[in-house]
Amino acid sequence: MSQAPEALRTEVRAWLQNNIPRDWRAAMTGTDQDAFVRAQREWFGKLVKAGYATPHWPEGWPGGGRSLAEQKIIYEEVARADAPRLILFFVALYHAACTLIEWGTDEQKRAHLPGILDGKLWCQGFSEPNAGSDLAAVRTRAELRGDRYVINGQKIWSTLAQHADYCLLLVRTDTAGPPQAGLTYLLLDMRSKGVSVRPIAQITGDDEFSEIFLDDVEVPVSDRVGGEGQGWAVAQSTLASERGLTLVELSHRMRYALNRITGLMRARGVAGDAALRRDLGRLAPKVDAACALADQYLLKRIENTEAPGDASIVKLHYARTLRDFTALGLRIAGLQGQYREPFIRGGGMETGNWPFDFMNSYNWTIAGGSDEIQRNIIAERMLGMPREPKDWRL
Amino acid sequence: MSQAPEALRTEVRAWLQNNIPRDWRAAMTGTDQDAFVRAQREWFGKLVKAGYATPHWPEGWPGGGRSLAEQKIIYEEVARADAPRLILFFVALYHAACTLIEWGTDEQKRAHLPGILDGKLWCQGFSEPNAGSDLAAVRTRAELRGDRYVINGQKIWSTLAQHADYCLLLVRTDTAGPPQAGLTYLLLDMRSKGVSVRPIAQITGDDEFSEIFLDDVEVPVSDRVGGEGQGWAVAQSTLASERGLTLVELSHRMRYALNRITGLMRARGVAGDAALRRDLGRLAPKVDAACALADQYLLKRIENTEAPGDASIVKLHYARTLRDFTALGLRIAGLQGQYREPFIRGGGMETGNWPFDFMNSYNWTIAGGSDEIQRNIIAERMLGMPREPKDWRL
Amino acid sequence: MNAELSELRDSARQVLAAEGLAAPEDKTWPLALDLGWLLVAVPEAQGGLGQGLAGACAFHAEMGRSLCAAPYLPAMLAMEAAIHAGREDWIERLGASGFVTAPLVDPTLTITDGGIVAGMASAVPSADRASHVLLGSEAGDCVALVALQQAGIDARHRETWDTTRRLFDLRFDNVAGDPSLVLARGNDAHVLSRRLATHRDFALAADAVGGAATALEMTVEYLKTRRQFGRPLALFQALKHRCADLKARIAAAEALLADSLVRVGTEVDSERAEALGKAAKSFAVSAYAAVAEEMLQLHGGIGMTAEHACHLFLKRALLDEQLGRCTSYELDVADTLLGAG
Amino acid sequence: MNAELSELRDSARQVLAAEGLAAPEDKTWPLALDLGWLLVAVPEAQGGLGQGLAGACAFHAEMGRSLCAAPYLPAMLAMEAAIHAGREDWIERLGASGFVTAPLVDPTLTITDGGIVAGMASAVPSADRASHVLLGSEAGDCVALVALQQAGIDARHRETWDTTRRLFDLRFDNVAGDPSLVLARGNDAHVLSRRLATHRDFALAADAVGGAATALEMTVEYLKTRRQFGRPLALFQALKHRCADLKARIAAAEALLADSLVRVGTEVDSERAEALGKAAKSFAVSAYAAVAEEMLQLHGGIGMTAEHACHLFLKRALLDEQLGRCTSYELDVADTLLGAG
Repeated sequence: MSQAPEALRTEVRAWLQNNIPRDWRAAMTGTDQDAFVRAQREWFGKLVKAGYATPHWPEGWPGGGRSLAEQKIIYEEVARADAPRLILFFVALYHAACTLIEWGTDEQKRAHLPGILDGKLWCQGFSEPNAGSDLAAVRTRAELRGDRYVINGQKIWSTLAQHADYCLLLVRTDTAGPPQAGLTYLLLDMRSKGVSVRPIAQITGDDEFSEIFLDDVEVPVSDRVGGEGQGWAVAQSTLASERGLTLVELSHRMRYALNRITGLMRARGVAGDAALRRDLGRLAPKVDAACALADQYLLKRIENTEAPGDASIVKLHYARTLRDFTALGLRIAGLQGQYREPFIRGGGMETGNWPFDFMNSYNWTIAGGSDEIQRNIIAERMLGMPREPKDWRL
Repeated sequence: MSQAPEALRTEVRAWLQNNIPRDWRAAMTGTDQDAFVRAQREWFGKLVKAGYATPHWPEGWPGGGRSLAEQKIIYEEVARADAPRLILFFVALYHAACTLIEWGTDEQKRAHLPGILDGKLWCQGFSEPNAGSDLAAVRTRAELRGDRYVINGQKIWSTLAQHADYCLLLVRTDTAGPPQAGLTYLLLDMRSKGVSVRPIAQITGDDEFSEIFLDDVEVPVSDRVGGEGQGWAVAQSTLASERGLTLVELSHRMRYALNRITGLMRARGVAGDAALRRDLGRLAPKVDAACALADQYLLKRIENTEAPGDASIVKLHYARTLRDFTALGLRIAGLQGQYREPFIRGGGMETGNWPFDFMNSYNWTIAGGSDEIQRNIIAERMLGMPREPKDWRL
Repeated sequence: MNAELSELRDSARQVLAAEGLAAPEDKTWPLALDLGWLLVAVPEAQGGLGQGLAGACAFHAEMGRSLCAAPYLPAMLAMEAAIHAGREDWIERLGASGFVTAPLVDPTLTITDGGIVAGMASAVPSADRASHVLLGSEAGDCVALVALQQAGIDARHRETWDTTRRLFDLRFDNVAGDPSLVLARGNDAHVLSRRLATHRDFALAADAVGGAATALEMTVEYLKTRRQFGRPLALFQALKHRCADLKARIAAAEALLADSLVRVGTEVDSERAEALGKAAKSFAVSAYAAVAEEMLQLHGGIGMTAEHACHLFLKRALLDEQLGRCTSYELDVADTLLGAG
Repeated sequence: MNAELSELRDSARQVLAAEGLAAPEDKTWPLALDLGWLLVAVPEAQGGLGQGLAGACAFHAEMGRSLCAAPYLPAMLAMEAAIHAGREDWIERLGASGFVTAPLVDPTLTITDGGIVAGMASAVPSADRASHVLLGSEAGDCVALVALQQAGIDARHRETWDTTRRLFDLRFDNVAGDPSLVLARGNDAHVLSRRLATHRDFALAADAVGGAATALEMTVEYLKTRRQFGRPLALFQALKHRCADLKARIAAAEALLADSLVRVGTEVDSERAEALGKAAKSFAVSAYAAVAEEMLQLHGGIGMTAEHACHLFLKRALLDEQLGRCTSYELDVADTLLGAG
């Protein structure tokens, strides 16, 4: 499936030009989730058919076998074309597929990978109300009874779980010993008895996250990924599955979105305001730096020279820059920006609905390891500063 | 000595107008320390005679017996008149005098207080190279031999110690037990054998701080203030002696000094730069807030309603504002500001020599309990957040 | 703060705390009326509490603290205008039961000598519940009350992200005013406009200071309770230092507000008062926004849910920033120091 | 970075480290000459290493890392001009032994068609050691080398707080230039000026990135060693987080610099190259200043003493901010995005 980079770029660019749903932003403005899901499914179908949904899958699968460099080109072009993000399918295409490819039995792969291409939806069941950034604190309990695990507990921050067919579920099978060692990784059919899902009303008005309640839910042992107690290691694979690519896409999207700020300045008649121009002139190189960091990080992954902490720097810088970006838009928007307007579902991080975008940016400073966690990692793993002693408690 | 506030204000204002050394800033620009010391002595003499050097001393002493409210008026007027700061005599007038008044024996008071009015100079010997903000870590050792303590160790950051006649010396007389309990407070004659002083070359080019080396220095037991092991408590009195007043003076001086920034903007032809105007418009209320905090803190002291942490807020806010102030001046000054010009000795915190002022501002974010220490105090004592466990070490 | 005022303030705090955060307007507005909170700045000679602008601000701060949805600020502006004009009839009416609203940003409208009103007033709270609106002409030469139930006025509710305020755009299509409701004309109108702008800015500063104080208290409380990695979050020094910085910033805003109110004293219609109000507003609302932003970050995921109160503070803080004359305050402060650019 | 360059860079780092921080110019300048560091950007066809602007920046970063006092940057600007003009005589002379300096801010001077130079060039490093200075006219229509040992040139040393640079003001009182030393005229001079500005900005960005990296390394090392309250300072989370933020900021500046150099490629005289240089410079020098400021704060009292190296970084960072075209970079970046205001 290897191809000259520029040829691939040209091909993807042309395809996107012809296939991006016309006026998708307008269509997704103020829409409900069902319409959004339909639109995502349609877009997904096109991408799968073109082979652009699965460049990261192994050779042999449709579209698969692309190098990271090629995947990067696809993402850059998707960003450049301002195509819809495929967020509904993200967990299925990356988290689920990569985990299955790396850890799944042949049977599990056969059972699930083709389904993903057919549009089966997955969600992630890692976070819990009392274990935000700390997976070792997972408390959802799974007891082995015969050939099934019986599960009780609660998961939270599961993206679009209300639409999912399956869930990547991290559970505790052992409470003795080191906390990481007691985790086990299961594939949960969301139609199972005892599963209930409650979308979380977010401060942005969106409801893309859900809580999952698990009440005596049964999962066959055959749906376990890896061995009992191996959940921590399997979960690391899940989390690593898209390392770098998402931030290439998002940072490049942010660069293109600088024209939303300049457009806003013009529309508000403040394009000549020296103070705002200075703010913009400070922001733009920061955005460029976010792109550069993401690109170089991916290069390190390609060259296998990634060092501990590298990923934290990319994420931290992106998150802070996105905050600055949306905060600047919010302040330029003035009183007009304070009036509530319908948001664009799945419209990305810079939709031009500035209060929405500003609040939405907290997803990047909080979720997936908060800024504070990233700072700990950078200080300890890159700068070699000591960790607090383990036994340091009140 | 009580007087209607406005009458005192008028009197002080008139006196200052007639007595401030003409063009003292020009005279102190690029001068050496000896000339500075002479000028300070002259100014001190005038203030003592007028009674404005010792308003905080008890009734009965020349100029003494003034209420805190009256002291505040004097400081406000000194700031308003841009009079020289009396920094050479500060330790003598406040730290030494207040400590002696509170803790000294009658003999000690008789021996030292009149001398202070005559111009005897004092310095403080608290800090040590390995005990910056942590007095409990003082290691300078004093051993009692007969009726004398024999002292070995090193002190640092002692303001103008090279000119001092006496030193307020904190030493360790006991290494067992809690570290605070082993401290003792002595009055050291700087002419004693074994005392040597080395001025510290500062990054600003100034040398107002010194190191003091103590090599088998003998101090008679009669020069101990408080009992052996009471040093910690006595030192707290020393540090509290000028609480609030200095920051009233300095914050009001900073408010008047805003005209140095506006003057600089005009001189550089950037008074119309909207971005700089916005920076200035952000800074000015912050400076006003520094004044308001200092004033209100002093009011609390007068009314005896001071709460733990109040002083930390005043200092932290002042220090950060001074940094912003000098940084803004530095940036407006541009390349011109990078050329090294002679500084004004004793010219205060905003001399208009912007790199000097900027670097000098670190004295407020580092010395006297760094910003970091103030934040700990605010978090723990005002907000009630827990302290790290004592035994938390690597 | 004198003893009488601090007692009044404490009781207001209790009453509002009992209603809970962001209690709806139809519960809190009657309280404000019943408990006489609108009379706090009315001179004693006119049946008020005589606590002036500083007294009013103590209450505005309580509104901020509790994220109160009652349209207290516009009502107080109307009262300020009635006091200025010596309209005891309106002082009584406003204090007892009536509600007159007022725009929280400068309106862009004209009022002719004959009292014909044309143009637009934005950010007018709860206009659907008001009998009249207090308007100042853009030129500053007329301040008048205008009845809302008449032809030619188009009121449009503009939903804000901040749900504790309900703002309206009012469009006036040559509406005939009532000459008896003109409160000031000519120079007197300029003076009154300044007085109203001063009250509005100080009120927004107070709202911000009150809101920021509650936001930080709730954040610290959360950090003390919430555990991660086996420890309460409040034990992590990086978070402690951030809270300490916020505390210092709030304290500075409070100090500036209190000090500025002392400086204003009774000269509420002076140019100096207006300048002090601008500076206090500018400093306080950015502190509020900073605290609210950190509140959300320090609460982590839970702060992102609509169920938790974080977003209410954030949204109110962001709106406060845009009320009054918004970001131009900093330039105005520079004007005071440098002269107009 | 290719293998050859990275080897050269490593050996330069070793050599400079052996000299110690801020080693004096009379020790480091001969090294730069002897080890061929001035040839790094010279095309191979002209006897150089052919590493282009990116290669030059790798060395500029090492100068920053070690606070090197040698006037490498102005010498490299002169070399860049000689390369552009195809002056192999000067390439050889500059690479072997000669030193030509150049102003690090835009000069305000005129060069007539007859080659008469009048006006002022500021921030010219080590002018007392140079045989010539590279000058561009303010109008951008002429770039020439001018011999310094001649009448009508007043050179004045301007002591800077940063002692690792020795800057001069040069005043030209109708100095007759040498026509054979005019390197470019007319449009070609505009192109060369752009190329020189590009090199200067990227060099300053590299200096900043290098300096910031050393400053943070030294700070972290200090925090690991220094103990307070019975613990190494590096254990305090508030300090760890600040170091982490600095690390991220430096990494971002490095990434932006490297990425921009790739984008520039060999188009070193394009408008795009100039714009990329401005952005990289602006971002890197503010990062450097921020790191140096924190370095001082985190070192506490010891950082305030002239004996410790903290101030050398701070002073160099502050000077870097004012070299080139200083704060207007941000406005220039906005111009690129918005069009001129």
